Amino acid sequence: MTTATPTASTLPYHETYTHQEHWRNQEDEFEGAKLGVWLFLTTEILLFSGMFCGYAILRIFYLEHFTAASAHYLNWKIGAANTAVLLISSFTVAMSVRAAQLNKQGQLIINLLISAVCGVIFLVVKLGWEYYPKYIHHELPGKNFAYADHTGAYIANASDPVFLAIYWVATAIHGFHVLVGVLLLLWVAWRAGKRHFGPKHYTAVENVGLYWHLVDLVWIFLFPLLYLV
Amino acid sequence: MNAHAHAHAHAAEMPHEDPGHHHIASFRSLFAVLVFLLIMTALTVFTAKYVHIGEIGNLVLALIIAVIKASFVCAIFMHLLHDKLLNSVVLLLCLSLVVCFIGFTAIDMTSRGALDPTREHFIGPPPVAEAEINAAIEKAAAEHGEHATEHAGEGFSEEFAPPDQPDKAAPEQTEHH
Amino acid sequence: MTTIDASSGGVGAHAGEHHGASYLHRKGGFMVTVWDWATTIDHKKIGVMYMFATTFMFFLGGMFALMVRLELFTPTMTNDAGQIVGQLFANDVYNRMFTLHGVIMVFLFIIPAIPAAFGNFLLPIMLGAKDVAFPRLNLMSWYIYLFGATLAVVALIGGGVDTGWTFYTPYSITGTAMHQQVFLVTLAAFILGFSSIFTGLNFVVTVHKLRAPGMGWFDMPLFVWAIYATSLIQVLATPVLGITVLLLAIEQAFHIGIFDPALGGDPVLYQHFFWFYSHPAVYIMILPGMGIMSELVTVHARKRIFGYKAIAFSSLGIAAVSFIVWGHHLFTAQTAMANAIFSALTFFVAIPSAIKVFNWVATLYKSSIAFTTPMLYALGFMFTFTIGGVTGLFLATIATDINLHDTYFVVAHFHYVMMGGAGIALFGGMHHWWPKMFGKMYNERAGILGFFFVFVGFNTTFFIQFLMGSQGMPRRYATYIPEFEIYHQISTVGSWLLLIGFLIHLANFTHSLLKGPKAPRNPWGGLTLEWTTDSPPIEHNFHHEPVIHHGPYDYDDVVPPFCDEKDFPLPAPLKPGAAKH
Amino acid sequence: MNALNHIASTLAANPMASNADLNLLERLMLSARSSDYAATHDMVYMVIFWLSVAFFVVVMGPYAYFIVKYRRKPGVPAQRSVSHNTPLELAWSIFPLMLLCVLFFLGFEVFIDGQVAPADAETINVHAKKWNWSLGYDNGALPKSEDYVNLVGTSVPVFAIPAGKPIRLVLESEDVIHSFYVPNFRKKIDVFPNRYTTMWFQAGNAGERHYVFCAEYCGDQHSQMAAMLDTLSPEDYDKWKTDHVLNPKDMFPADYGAFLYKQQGCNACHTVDRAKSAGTGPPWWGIWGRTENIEGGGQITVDENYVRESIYTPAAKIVQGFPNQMNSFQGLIDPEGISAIFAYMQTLSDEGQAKYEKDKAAWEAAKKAAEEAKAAQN
Repeated sequence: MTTATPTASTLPYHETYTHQEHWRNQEDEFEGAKLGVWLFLTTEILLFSGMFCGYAILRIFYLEHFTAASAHYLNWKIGAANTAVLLISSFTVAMSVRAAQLNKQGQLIINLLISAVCGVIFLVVKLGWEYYPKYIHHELPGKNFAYADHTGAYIANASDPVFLAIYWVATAIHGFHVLVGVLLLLWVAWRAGKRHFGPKHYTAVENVGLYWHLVDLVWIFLFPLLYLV
Repeated sequence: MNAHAHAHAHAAEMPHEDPGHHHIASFRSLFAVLVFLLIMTALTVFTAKYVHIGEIGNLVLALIIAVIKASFVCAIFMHLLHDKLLNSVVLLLCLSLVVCFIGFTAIDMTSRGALDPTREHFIGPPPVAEAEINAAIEKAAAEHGEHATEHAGEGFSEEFAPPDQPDKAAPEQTEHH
Repeated sequence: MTTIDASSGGVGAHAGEHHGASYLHRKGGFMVTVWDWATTIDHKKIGVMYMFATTFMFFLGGMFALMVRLELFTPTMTNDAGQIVGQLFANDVYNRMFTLHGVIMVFLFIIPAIPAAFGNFLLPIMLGAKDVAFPRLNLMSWYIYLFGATLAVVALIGGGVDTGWTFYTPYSITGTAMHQQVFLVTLAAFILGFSSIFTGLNFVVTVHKLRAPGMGWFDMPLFVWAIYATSLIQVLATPVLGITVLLLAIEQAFHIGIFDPALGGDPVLYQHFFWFYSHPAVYIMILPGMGIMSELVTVHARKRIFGYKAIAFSSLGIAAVSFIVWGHHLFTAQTAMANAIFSALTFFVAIPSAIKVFNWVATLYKSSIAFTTPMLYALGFMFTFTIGGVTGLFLATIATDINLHDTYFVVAHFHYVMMGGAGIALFGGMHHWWPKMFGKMYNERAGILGFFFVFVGFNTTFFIQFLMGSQGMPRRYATYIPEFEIYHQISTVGSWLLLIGFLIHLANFTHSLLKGPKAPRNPWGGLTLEWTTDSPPIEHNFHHEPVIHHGPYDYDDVVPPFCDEKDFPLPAPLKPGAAKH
Repeated sequence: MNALNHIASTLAANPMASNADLNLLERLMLSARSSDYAATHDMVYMVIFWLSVAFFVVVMGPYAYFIVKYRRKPGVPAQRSVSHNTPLELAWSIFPLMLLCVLFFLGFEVFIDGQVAPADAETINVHAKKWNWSLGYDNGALPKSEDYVNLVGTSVPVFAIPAGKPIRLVLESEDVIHSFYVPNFRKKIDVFPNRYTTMWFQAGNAGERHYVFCAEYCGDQHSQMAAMLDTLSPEDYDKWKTDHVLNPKDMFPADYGAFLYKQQGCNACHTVDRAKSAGTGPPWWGIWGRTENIEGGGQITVDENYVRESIYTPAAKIVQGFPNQMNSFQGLIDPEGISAIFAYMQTLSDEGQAKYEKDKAAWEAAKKAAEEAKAAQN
């Protein structure tokens, strides 16, 4: 059904988008933005590498104590549930990028919202079922550690506060990144609502997706190291 | 680089055509990866809980599974397979630095007692702190009897001086003030 | 084929009428200009703002250095009446001064100075681009730098920090260091790290994606190669400083036990974290200096660089090796195995730097050297950097490092490489690109006079410290045994000469800004792209998109733009059969 | 030539140790050499030194020649020349690399055999505390009050070490990282609060005295944290150790207090001179019975309770205008030591000094009388 050729004003934003004037063409701008995001992702990976190195070295010092502490303080079921939630959100983010490329605006927004909701679930589960009970029982890192297991089944050893220090700091920094990811996803969903993204212009969806996948990647490593092993 | 003019001067502006053919991932491949990742998570939980091949063995096994999962996420979800090679090079460069960082630090930390056993001896909290922890536990257990909800955090004494003599086993009693 | 047309104005073309206004052109009254500069995304304005900020920080840090040297003029002794004499400042004040000298010079001056000031200004022009890849991100990193700098100055006014710029735990997290502004300074370092990351990220993408058509990787000037290598290190090393400083701040606030030995952590772990960033950071400081060196030597000796590919790849070589050698800062804290590995790897770092120096000296062969101020700085750089590099051998060999670690030998070594390397290259670069950045010439004689004061003052101050250090004078000492008094006095006198030299430069540049003569578009006869546009350049750098017709250093075959044949004669053309080199 | 020798020797650090066997150049660059390890270290140092001089000449020679020869002459262009020469570039990369490998093995080899102490070495425990060193001999010997030397604005202990016999130090710190550095032995090792580190040396000829510095920044009095090592012949060393075993019983309390004042490192922050010169902590001259106003309001008079409390928990009451930097001496000074410090503090005023002379004389007389009585008995 041929309609009068759409005038510029009626075309959606993603059709009329032209690259910034200091770039030579659209392709360069898209590739440049993606390279910039990948470089930013490496800085995030190196940030978390500090946490993993701290974990590795302190684990070398207190090998068995860490396993006992992890088994006692952390509930692996919650960890596994959170991992599943994040994996699903990763899948929906990848789907939203696909939807943008195929100009399926509806699917794009739905997938973005699902991912954001999954992120929120992850945070709620972490705060509600993990952080708050630990805070109540004083299972805090370092000096303010005053854990006393009433059933007496578990004798805390001196390196528990160190394990909890690694646990609290690593998951807190990761949680912060999940929060920022959720806000970014909501921002992209809001822009998708205004038809900003289409086959010719979906840079923001792609890059926020990459960031979200990184957050998921870090959790893929954090979960077994802290909860299981 | 030398003086002759660059024969192949690029056309000033590439004709404005379709912004390059971007790979579009199929639904089937994305969903297959999701299912694979969930299975791997279940696998890692299973191996951690039921397969016991020593502290280090479990650690290495969990890491291998995590690396497999991570490489799938990177390759397909993050389109690294169908992207410019530069992005993958950037990622590999970063991972090699992470390995360098952890590896070299671990070399120093693990070879502490290599030449001189005394350097292995750890003055740190273990020998002294246990006394504090047990004291805290008895106190908490006693208070628990009167259903005290809040007990001041005195798990650790403020500062515990390391024992004076390296071979003195009994932890030094520090008065609580 | 020696066409000179760099397609923008050409030789002797209608130079007067240039339709674009210079980037310094004031668009209105005072408030409008301030707003224009505050919200600019023009890489040139941001570069100039960085230059003024880092120069201010240099003088602030330098003032602390002078006070440190003043205190060390006389040793503190108890005279026979039992009174303490010869103490200008209390120990505590002295400790804060040398710490703040370190923090300001490292985080606020030498890391941002060359990459942010000259990198921002010159990189896009040298690549033939209109601006960096992400201009808004560029402005954001400027404001992040400003915010971090104000935080550091606030901490300084609030009493400063006495832990040394390395913040070694457990001293930095226990005792009195706690409530001094250690938390504030670590926060400032955390924020400044982001400014460094974003600048590096911006430059890497610019070099990859925004090169002028026809400019391959080996047609780029060597300054761009050096900035590219520096940006790689900035992007890949600074995050680890971020996590280290974040953990230090958390450790201070909540007493978690990662670095605190009393709670189960390990201070050597902190040293590994800190030096994994800080050793690549010292290469962030020196690499841009080497980049400037390659530009200065070729332009003022009017000679093609010797071994272009060798210098380009040695920049990347230094960037790569810099990540695996940090252990040589821990030779007295590490185990023997780690010492062996790090000592062996440290020797690989010396090779690329040596290659660069050999290539610069080889460039001088059969050249035509003009002793302008930038060239004097370039020649001075080669002298001081060779001494700096050579004394590094003492510190890389474990046996000698055990004796020299944390003594004045180390202080002299890193000042020779940082101050004698990056610092002198920065002043050379300032004089070299001053006409291009501000369109005003500086007074040549004043520049040369300033150079002599700086060069003589620098060598007197720091060469004597090598001798003092190898005789066992430890570092960071507020007082010392009387035997070292003569050394400290010579060093302090040297620091006064340095001060005079810097004041001469300051006066020279301010005078040139206010009343300097108009600078020609190509005062030194350079061939890289920044000399093909106006000085100061127009808003979008080039009237028409530049197309590359010759390499950056083809002095044998191309008369530089806006210069006539008389001043810049070309050597006889090659005989037809001669070997093409 | 001896003028140069004279200048060099005045410039040499630590003239108290003989550096006769150093040549002029070494004397300019290195402190006295007092152990075999130091000799091997200096050999490595000089190898690197001459290598550096050669490298410097190889680079700066052509550099200077080119600068003079190729000065820009107006109208004369730079000549054409080769812009890269692969064999030359390979040569000046590979050759230095080989030299550096030699350096590495030389340095590492010397370092390794300087690391492991011989089996028969005598162990001394070194205890580093914020701003003073204390060496724990196996029989608990300690330097006496008169063994303290006036240096870098404070009084510094002098410990004894045997000449020609290996000594193995086991070092630990009580608070922050320090670093035990003896320039004359060319040895240094960091001292940590959470793990032991070791270092060994064998002093050369007897009769020399060596500085000990703290090389890792450790706070306020980092530059005052020094000590001296007196090299004695093995027999003198054993004699020194036996007669330096202090038992407080037979010392006049005020003297024992004075000894503790130096041994525990109070001298680093509290001055005792009549002019009350400033230190990190309040000066002790005329302190007994003085009223001081406390940080955060309130006043106290300096008496036994306040001094005992300040020794065990210094942060409880801080005199106005002084930083809260004092470590607790919990478990380091026994109650008898505390009372000895009270006695010493009371002597720190004009009338106190007079009373001290009088009491000391009386105490000496009483002691002599008691000894004669005991001698007369048996």
